[in-house]
Amino acid sequence: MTHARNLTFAHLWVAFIAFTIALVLGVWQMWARSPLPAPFLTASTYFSSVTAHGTATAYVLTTFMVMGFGYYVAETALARPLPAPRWAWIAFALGVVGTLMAVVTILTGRAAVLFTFYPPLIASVFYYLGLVLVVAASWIWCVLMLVAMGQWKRANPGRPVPLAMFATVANAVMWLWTTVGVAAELLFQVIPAALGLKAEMDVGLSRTLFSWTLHAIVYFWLIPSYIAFYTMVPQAAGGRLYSDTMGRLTFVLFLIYSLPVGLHHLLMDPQQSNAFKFLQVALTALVSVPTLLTVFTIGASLEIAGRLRGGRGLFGWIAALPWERPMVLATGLAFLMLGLGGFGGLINMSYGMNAMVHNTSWVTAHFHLIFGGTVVIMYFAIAYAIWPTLTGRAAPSLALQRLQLWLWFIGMLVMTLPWHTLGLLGQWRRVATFNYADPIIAAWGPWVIVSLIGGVILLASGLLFVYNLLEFNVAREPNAEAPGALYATAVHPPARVPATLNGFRLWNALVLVLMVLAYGYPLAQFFIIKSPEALVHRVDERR
Amino acid sequence: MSDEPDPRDRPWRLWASVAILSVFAFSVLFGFVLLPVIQGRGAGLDAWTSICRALGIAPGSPAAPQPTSDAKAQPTTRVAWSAGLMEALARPSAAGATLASGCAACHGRDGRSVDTKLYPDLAGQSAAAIYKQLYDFKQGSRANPVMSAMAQPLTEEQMVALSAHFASFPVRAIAPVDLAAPGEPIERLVARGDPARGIPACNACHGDQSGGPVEAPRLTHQGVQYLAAQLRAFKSGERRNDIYSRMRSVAAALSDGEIDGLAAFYSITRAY
Amino acid sequence: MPIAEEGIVRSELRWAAISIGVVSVIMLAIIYAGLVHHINPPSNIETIDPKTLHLTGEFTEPNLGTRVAADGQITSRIVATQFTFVPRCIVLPANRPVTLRFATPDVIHGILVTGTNVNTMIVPGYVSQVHTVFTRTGDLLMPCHEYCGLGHSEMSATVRVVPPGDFKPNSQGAVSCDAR
Amino acid sequence: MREVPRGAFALAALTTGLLLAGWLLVYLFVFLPRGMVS
Repeated sequence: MTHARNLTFAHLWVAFIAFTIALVLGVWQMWARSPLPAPFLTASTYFSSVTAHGTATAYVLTTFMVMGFGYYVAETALARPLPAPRWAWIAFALGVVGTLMAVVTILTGRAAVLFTFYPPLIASVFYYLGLVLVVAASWIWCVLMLVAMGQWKRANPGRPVPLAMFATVANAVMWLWTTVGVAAELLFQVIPAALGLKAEMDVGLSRTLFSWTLHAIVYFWLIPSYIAFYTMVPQAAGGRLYSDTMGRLTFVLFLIYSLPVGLHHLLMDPQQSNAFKFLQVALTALVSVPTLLTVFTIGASLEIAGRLRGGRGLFGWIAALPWERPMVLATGLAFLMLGLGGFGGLINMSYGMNAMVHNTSWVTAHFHLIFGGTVVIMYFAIAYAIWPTLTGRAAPSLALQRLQLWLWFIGMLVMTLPWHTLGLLGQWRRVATFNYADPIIAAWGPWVIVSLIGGVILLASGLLFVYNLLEFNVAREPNAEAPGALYATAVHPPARVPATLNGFRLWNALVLVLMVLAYGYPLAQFFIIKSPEALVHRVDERR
Repeated sequence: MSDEPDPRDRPWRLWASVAILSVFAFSVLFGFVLLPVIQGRGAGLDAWTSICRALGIAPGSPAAPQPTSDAKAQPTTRVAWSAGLMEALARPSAAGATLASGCAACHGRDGRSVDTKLYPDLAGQSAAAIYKQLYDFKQGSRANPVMSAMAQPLTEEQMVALSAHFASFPVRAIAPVDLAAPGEPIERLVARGDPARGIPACNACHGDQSGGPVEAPRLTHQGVQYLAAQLRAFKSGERRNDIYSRMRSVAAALSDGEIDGLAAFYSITRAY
Repeated sequence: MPIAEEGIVRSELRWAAISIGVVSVIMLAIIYAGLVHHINPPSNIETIDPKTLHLTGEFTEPNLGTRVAADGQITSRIVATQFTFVPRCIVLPANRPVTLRFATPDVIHGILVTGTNVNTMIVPGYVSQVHTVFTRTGDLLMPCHEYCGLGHSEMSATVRVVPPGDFKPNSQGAVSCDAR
Repeated sequence: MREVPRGAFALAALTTGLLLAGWLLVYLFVFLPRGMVS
């Protein structure tokens, strides 16, 4: 561990600071939209808060976590120093400057456009430039990961790339593919409008470009958690990874199928046709296959551990697992939330059925369970696992770590289960104040308060998480394990892996074919039918 | 990179391509052909029409007839917004200054009204708001004995020049007026509106960083009587040039006390 | 000697087959809904210029709300504008095919009708269209469910679904909430 | 670990079956009764 120690430390602290801010804002938002009167509530403060909550979690927490954990994997899995660490620090600086630019513009109330931007609503140009800097930082990280893998492969001809690094590079390749959408929207439509160079915008085109990014970005957030599932959890449970080949295949399937499916975010949009919506729904159905594969492969790996610890009978291995270890506990809770969130997702993606739940709290429950639940709880577990290596001290109290994980799980369920019911009842999204005088909405009040209680539990858990990390600084015993010891070995460690599962040339070609087939006409139509444009509505300057 | 083509790769490459092409073929067969044709038959549409609708080449749903409308256009205002117009309104010009001399008698040389009870302040007002009202006076969508006559001879370019000219002036400094503070219910209407009556916050459209409708005017620095009179005109329907009755639907839900309170609030508020 | 590698790959492939089977059942159910119940998402590639929407015939103020055409087709036209629906209350009959058409002169809006599958985004530049049959009567809530500016929370309308017998259009074929 | 991990297979099959059953229940008893849309 040479360069990566400080890099990972810096990135993860920026990520968790953004996380804590977003958590506090999230709970205030739940209070604001509940029947209980909340302080500081105006439309402007509420929607600025939603923008900050989304930006902090979707852009800052995730990008910095992916980059920080990527540097850690690159050095420990490949067991060689990171190439060009200077560029890694330049990228970090770019990301921090970009984040500050975005945060300042939001706090001055000049960016109430939410983190998914709603053109023709246009915020201050500094908000968008801030996000461009964060994306640019992540692009530098992608190049560093590709270079690190290339160097390792030249130094180890013919040998399979360690699974953790293969997955990290798959994530980087997918991220390079998917940021093309949001980059095109920002550079050609939104930023020129924010600079005042254009007075109108093609809203249909910008929504389609953003949908290109909108699905693969959630897999960009998800893959570090899946790296933990495949490479850290079997080791933590005392077992072996059931199949290394299937692990590689799962990450390749994510790369291929998460990109040409963005239109399932626009199923209710008028400007995209039924035919292409159906095509992308069929491809979306295949996106659930790698997740189901993971459930089985990790289940099998845990069964190996459970049997080794004396688990008997069909499910006896479950009880025999070392649940007192945070990584194992987090995995169990993560899969439970993934099941619930996945159920919500299957209904969201089902073509005409999306009409029942689109833009309701059902969707909010889906992504809080999968991103806020499965992904973030594994971010906690990853942090707990690598903090001893970063600080050189052993974990002071596993009990507090387990409590924090349980609180997060319980808080997430209490918050999101009512949202499923409210979603089916028609509670719509992004609302600052509900009219509880209306009989239909009045019936929602008690459910909203229950989900607020879940939010408060999540806040307690989040603050306990930060406390647990800080507690490492006062811990005394030195860290025992070597960093490399975190990674699991497979039942059959792969001596030779087919070239297709050791590089991305074939998969890039297939992604290109799929993107042309799935997004070709949906994007070209805006230039063929010359769709009318809408006037820019600025939210950042004096009337 | 060290991946030379390896014979054991061929099955992977084969299987991957077959899987993807079969999913694509399945989707094209059902999504592009079978679903539209069968749905179209149920709605009395021929196969070609319903396939074109499903592909998004023709408007309408493949499963239902497309409604028609022969309604005549009866717009409440004839302003036609465009990007070019918005850009022109953002550029003050000399022509505007010369024309503005005609307006000084009531609106003041630099857009500061000589009598805020009767004539609105134009200094620092949104150019789009001034342009729309001038346009409506000329087209008769809004009637006023003096302004209808003043607007009649103006061409569109002149109206744009005038609007850009007055919008370029700094806003008037607030004269200390001993109006009673409007009170919390009024400030709640301004900042949060009233969901029970479906009234959005006034600042959702009239606030500084609101991103509201293009022609929504700035209300600060206007005379109390003028603001109250306009709100009452919207409430009674005497003034009806607001696009899609936005202001009429809000004014109709406001009580007289609230109208006076809101007028007082905006007249003494510098920046909001 | 642990399980042979072929055994592992075989079990994984068997599980992959089951996963694809599960997903195929869902796709078949979707296709069934499409073929038998004619259920589609609300696509409608019909362009209209938002900047001059108020000057058009179809979406001119007097033509908004529910209309019964000469051929009996029931259509309700609603404009979604920053921060109100015009009209704010529409009347529609239950158990009869109706069409709702939406347009926006300014920014993105969206609607859902509580308790029904009526749901669509309203994007400037396009006419949104939903064909449906209301199965339940009563005053249903139709809020704007997409962020459209600071007044988004207060933007809501009512859909009054009445039994077919009570749905009586006037001479011009119009039906409105207060008149009925 | 001599043979195929039947426990993991059963657990995965159980959860996937639950997911599919749940989807069908919502599809039949919540979605379809809400009326045809196209």
